[in-house]
Amino acid sequence: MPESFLRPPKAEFPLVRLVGEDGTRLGHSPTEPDAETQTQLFRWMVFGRVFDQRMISLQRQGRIGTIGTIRGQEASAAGLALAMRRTDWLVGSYRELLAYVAHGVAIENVLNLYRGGVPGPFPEGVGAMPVQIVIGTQLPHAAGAALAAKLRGSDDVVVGCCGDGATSEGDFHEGLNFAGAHKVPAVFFVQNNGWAISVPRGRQTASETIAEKAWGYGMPGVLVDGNDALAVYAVAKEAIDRARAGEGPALIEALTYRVGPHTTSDDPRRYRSDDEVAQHEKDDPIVRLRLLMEKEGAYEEGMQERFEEEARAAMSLAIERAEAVANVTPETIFDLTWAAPTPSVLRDRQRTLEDLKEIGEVGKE
Amino acid sequence: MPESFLRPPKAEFPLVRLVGEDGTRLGHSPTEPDAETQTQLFRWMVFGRVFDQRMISLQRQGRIGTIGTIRGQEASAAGLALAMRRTDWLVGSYRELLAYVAHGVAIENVLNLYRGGVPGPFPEGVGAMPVQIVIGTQLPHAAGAALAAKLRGSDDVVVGCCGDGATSEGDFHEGLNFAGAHKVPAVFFVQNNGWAISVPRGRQTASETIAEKAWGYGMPGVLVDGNDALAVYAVAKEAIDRARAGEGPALIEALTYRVGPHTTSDDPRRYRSDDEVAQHEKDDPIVRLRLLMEKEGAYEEGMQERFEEEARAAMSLAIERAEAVANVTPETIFDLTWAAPTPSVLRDRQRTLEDLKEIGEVGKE
Amino acid sequence: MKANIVEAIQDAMRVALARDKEVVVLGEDVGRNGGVFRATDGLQAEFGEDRVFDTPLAESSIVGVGVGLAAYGMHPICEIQFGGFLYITMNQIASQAARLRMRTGGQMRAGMVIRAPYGGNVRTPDLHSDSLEALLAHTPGVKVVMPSTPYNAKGLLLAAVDDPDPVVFLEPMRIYRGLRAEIPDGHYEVALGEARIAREGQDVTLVAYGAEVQTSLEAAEQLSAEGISCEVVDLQTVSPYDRETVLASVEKTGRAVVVHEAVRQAGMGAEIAAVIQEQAFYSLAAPVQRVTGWNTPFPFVQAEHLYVPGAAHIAQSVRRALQD
Amino acid sequence: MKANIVEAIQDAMRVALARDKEVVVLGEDVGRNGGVFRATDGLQAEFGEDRVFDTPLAESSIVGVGVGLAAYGMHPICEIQFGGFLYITMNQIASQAARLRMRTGGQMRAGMVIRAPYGGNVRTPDLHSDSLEALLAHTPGVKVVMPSTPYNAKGLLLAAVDDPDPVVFLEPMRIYRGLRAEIPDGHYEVALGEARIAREGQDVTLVAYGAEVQTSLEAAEQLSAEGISCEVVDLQTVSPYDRETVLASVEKTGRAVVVHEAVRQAGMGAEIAAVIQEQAFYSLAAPVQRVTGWNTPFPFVQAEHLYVPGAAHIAQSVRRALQD
Ligand SMILES: Cc1ncc(C[n+]2csc(CCOP(=O)(O)OP(=O)(O)O)c2C)c(N)n1
Ligand SMILES: Cc1ncc(C[n+]2csc(CCOP(=O)(O)OP(=O)(O)O)c2C)c(N)n1
Ligand SMILES: [Mg+2]
Ligand SMILES: [Mg+2]
Repeated sequence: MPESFLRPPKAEFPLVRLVGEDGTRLGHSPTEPDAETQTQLFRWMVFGRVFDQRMISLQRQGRIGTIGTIRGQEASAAGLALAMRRTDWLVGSYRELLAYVAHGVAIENVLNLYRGGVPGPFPEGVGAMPVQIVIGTQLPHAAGAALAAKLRGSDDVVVGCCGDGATSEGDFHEGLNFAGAHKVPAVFFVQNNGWAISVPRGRQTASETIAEKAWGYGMPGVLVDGNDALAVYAVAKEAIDRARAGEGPALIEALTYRVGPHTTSDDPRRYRSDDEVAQHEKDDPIVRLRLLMEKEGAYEEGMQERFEEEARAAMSLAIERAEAVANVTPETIFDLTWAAPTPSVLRDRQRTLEDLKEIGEVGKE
Repeated sequence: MPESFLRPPKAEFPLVRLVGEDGTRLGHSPTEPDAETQTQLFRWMVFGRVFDQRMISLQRQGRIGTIGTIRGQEASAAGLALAMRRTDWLVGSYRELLAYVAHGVAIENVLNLYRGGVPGPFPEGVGAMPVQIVIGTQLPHAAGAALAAKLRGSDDVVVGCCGDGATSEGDFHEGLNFAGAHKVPAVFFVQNNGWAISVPRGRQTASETIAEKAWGYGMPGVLVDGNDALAVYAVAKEAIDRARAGEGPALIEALTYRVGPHTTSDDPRRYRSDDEVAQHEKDDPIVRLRLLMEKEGAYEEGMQERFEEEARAAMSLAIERAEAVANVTPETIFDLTWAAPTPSVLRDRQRTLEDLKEIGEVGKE
Repeated sequence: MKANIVEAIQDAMRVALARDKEVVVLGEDVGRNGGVFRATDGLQAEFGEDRVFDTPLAESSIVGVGVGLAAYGMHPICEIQFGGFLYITMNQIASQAARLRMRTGGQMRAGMVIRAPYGGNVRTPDLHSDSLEALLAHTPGVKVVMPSTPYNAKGLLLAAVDDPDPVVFLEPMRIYRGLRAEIPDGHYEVALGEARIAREGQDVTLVAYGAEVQTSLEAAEQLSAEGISCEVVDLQTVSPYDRETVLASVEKTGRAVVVHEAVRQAGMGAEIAAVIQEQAFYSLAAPVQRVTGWNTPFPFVQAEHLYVPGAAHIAQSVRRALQD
Repeated sequence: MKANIVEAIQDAMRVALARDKEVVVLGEDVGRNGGVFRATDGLQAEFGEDRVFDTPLAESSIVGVGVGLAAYGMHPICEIQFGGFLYITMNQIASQAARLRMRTGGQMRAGMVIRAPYGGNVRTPDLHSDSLEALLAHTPGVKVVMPSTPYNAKGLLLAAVDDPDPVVFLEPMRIYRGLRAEIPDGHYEVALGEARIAREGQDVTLVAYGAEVQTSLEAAEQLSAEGISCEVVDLQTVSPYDRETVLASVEKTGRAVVVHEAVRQAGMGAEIAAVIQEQAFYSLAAPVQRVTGWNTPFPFVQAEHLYVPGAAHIAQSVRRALQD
């Protein structure tokens, strides 16, 4: 008999990296991005930085509502999005806005949402579910959409995303457990950015990694350096290819750090030190990839500035377009509630609108 | 770089056994039951068998409602209950009735519940929460009660029990994750009896064992032969002692088999073969312990018959007592809804009772 | 064919599975076991494991997976084993299924059916007897349908499956097998949102749905012996419900009694009484009465026959409405 | 001391933590961060991590752990970060907290407070603005309290903490900081189950709670300029509510308007209208009006100011009630 019957946790998950913090190449992988994709990764990461700054300043000007920040997490988002096919489904939350845009969702769509309006439709052929605000709730949807893809014989893969905090929700468990039990083509992608608002990862769960939670659902797990765009891409690509081949779901933990506040309403100084942030700020995923590209001769002079310029232009155009329409009226709300309204619903709608008209509030904003 | 980044599950959980199916001693442990406890284990297992038969026949006679069966799971229940201290809290479900009684809850309490009435109070000093019917829901309660014990400086341990199917519920996840994160003195005890009504364990979750789910919560896990009373006791004792010592929670998977139907309303032939059942029926936990005791000279001639007799007498007495009172009136229901009713509540109660009296239905059953 | 309610429901699913390959049935024990009430009996054998399948024991994900299936274009029929467990699914129903269309500006829909048996007087354990329709009626974006006969059970379920909105379909457990009647073979629909007059009458309007329609008809029969003529309105769809039919009946009779077994406070009886007094105030000869469960949780089995409105409870309120 | 509502709530928790060592505060971000609205600011520093602590991000367990703490004899104050997330906790509240006493024949109780901010017009994201009190009012065994001023916020919360029943305490986010008033230092209670007359009047009774009390007072002020005298009843406790005070006021004025920002159908307005017409039918000069959210989910921010009843909406219904 052993001294103890209890088997303490000992799943070991090494951190997957292809590029060191100083841009040194650490390894290669058959699933790593090719040269063109590498450039696109860089381009989207640069876009993400510009997007983040722009959204924050729109919020400060009162032109959009509270917005989550993504600074520091660009490699995770871009690495994931570029590893996906356009028809694969992205099922994520407010922290995946860069991934949504890189995957093909229009910037206006996101802007409309944060302007408190109806998000525009996803472009034809882009697989996605709406940006989720209720933490963890999207993961059973991801399992369900993946099951649908499988049942219909499509080879789409569904990527369900969430944060480290979200892994505590019951729906995280139920979504992953369903996906494992029904062996659906889903990949779960957790951006572990160290914090769930003010609650550090270490107090969220006692497991050493989030990656090892995969085993409880009978699926493989992997812990990847979320600031290493090449590694994130390579790992996501492998998991997605594998799911597409019918080999079932996997869980990816991308270890990164939220450098900015949780949202524009958050004051992170209340719960973490400037030192901690400064420490992490040094490991800028954009810089890391640029250093690698420079070392490997893939970086063209002025590339970053060009991409920044392009991103600013795209943002400006999208903002202009989005702000040209305040797209919600009371009618919108009634009409979006039911796809098939009944006669009582239509009468109710009419009465409410008449009442509103009487007090002269329709159209006033 | 490895060939694959993904790390497939490989947590290995050997099955802990102290006694073989034929009663052969396979090992010893410092936490195994002493001679007196071993006899008590046997006694409670015999009680469980009698209890099960009696409850089923009461149900057939229409004297109680639908009841779950426990045949085949006696070792898990008795092993767990006897490893607990009387003041430790048992937080379980309908499948743990034997554990409840062995832990000190009165048989009448259980009978009242299944008679559709108010369960009697738990005896003074017996730690327990009511028998849970809503699957999985009790596990956060177990975490909370354990946290309370810790905060109050008591050394009580809380044991949260559930079945294999229950491990799929969000509340299983949230309860265990909380317990791990707050390192509370709780032990989670899963009776894996192979089935959740008609759904086999293999379709419930893709993980190879339930024990390994522990690691996702940063706690140790253990897989024990649930038909080996000595092993269940030894493993439970270790986990409980450890929790009591402040070393945090653990998860025990007791591998057993539900030989009877899920409940008296269930027809298991719809979903499993008689062969499968016959196979498992051979491994009767009562027989196993008796064989061991005979081999080791601990079995006294006529012991089983004596315990059966005693169990029948206890059941008869409890039934007689329980049936002497139909303990629910409409007043009961109103009075148990609020501990602090408001004047409106009291008026409402009075009106409802008057209405009932007017139509002459009060007291009619 | 002749069928009771549970057979009619099973037949509806069979028809739905046969006519639309996007329809799938999922839930706990719906496969091999055919559901704990046999509502899905034989469906897996007939349509295969890809169309009718067991899920893990996890209600939030049964609905959540349904939302994902629906978003992808399928039409799931999810079974929740007992209505009381809908509490667990409230977030997936209310914050997700009911709002997917809104959240995508109409691009996606959560067309799906969530079936669950509900109701008391069946001697079930804790939380197996609750009637939670009011929680869902307070949740716009999800329809609530509660059949009362084999005919409308099948027709409403087929309409629910064809509906692009999410529908919670609550089945009257108590009369699953009691009523047997002729129902049409094959496909037919009973339109969602339309009440039916289950019995015509002149003196008072009884508004009911689900199992209490039968109890109301019983009460009406008893009262007719006293010379009281009750009109029984069966809502069929509880949300959004057919206000017009209810109001027309009350305008005719001048008196109304609303019947349900759910908790009284903030139940559907409150809603219907509020609408009647709002919109038919000057037709009302007496206050609208409510015959409902008490303002307590669903009680222990020993008291459930007093809690669930019986014909005597209803008759008492009808007489009261006529006294005023 | 002078305090706004959120400060009054914080002060109540400080007093409760100081006077009863069984009180603990738990929830997401309630510790170091002091809550996303600062309601628990400084409490962890003052009382330590054993009394005020962060939980994992999992609402069902925040309530479920609370039930376990309460069963063991402690008195938890659980924070749910936004009222819309109460959907996730419905099972733990309704099937567990509300029934622990019933299920143990009175031996145990789930004495606990579940705090959550609620309500619209704050430009929050999806599901952050919902008012779910009606779901809880349909759940006997749990009390629902909704303060409207700094004074009653503190006094009601202290009463809720002392109450042996589970209490859901819904805080009016919109007026968290707007109102500032003198409140007593230290311990005092505003009794649960008692409404208050927030303004006396003769012509019509406005029944409101939470943030809409302030809006109703505004409307009353505007209407007084037109010579209309409104009585404003502030329920304070929404379930079980003080029917007697509501009825007495309506018997006096003969007219009633019920105001809330939750969905109309099966909301508290329905309940109150139903009770008024049931019990004060012959005092009513006109039907009870409801001024509420629409029969739609809480809308996108661009439309929320039209959805949440403003003074103009209320005045419109008051005039209508007076026309009849
Ligand atoms: C169900 C639910 N609970 C609480 C919140 C409030 N909330 C928004 S973000 C957040 C923290 C999320 O942390 P994590 O999952 O780590 O994601 P991150 O924001 O760090 O990307 C919380 C508590 C919410 N939106 N939904
Ligand atoms: C939340 C909930 N869902 C469904 C049920 C119905 N139900 C009762 S027992 C059971 C199966 C439980 O299986 P398991 O957890 O393995 O426990 P066992 O009955 O095998 O001991 C189900 C589905 C329930 N009581 N509660
Ligand atoms: Mg995070
Ligand atoms: Mg089982």
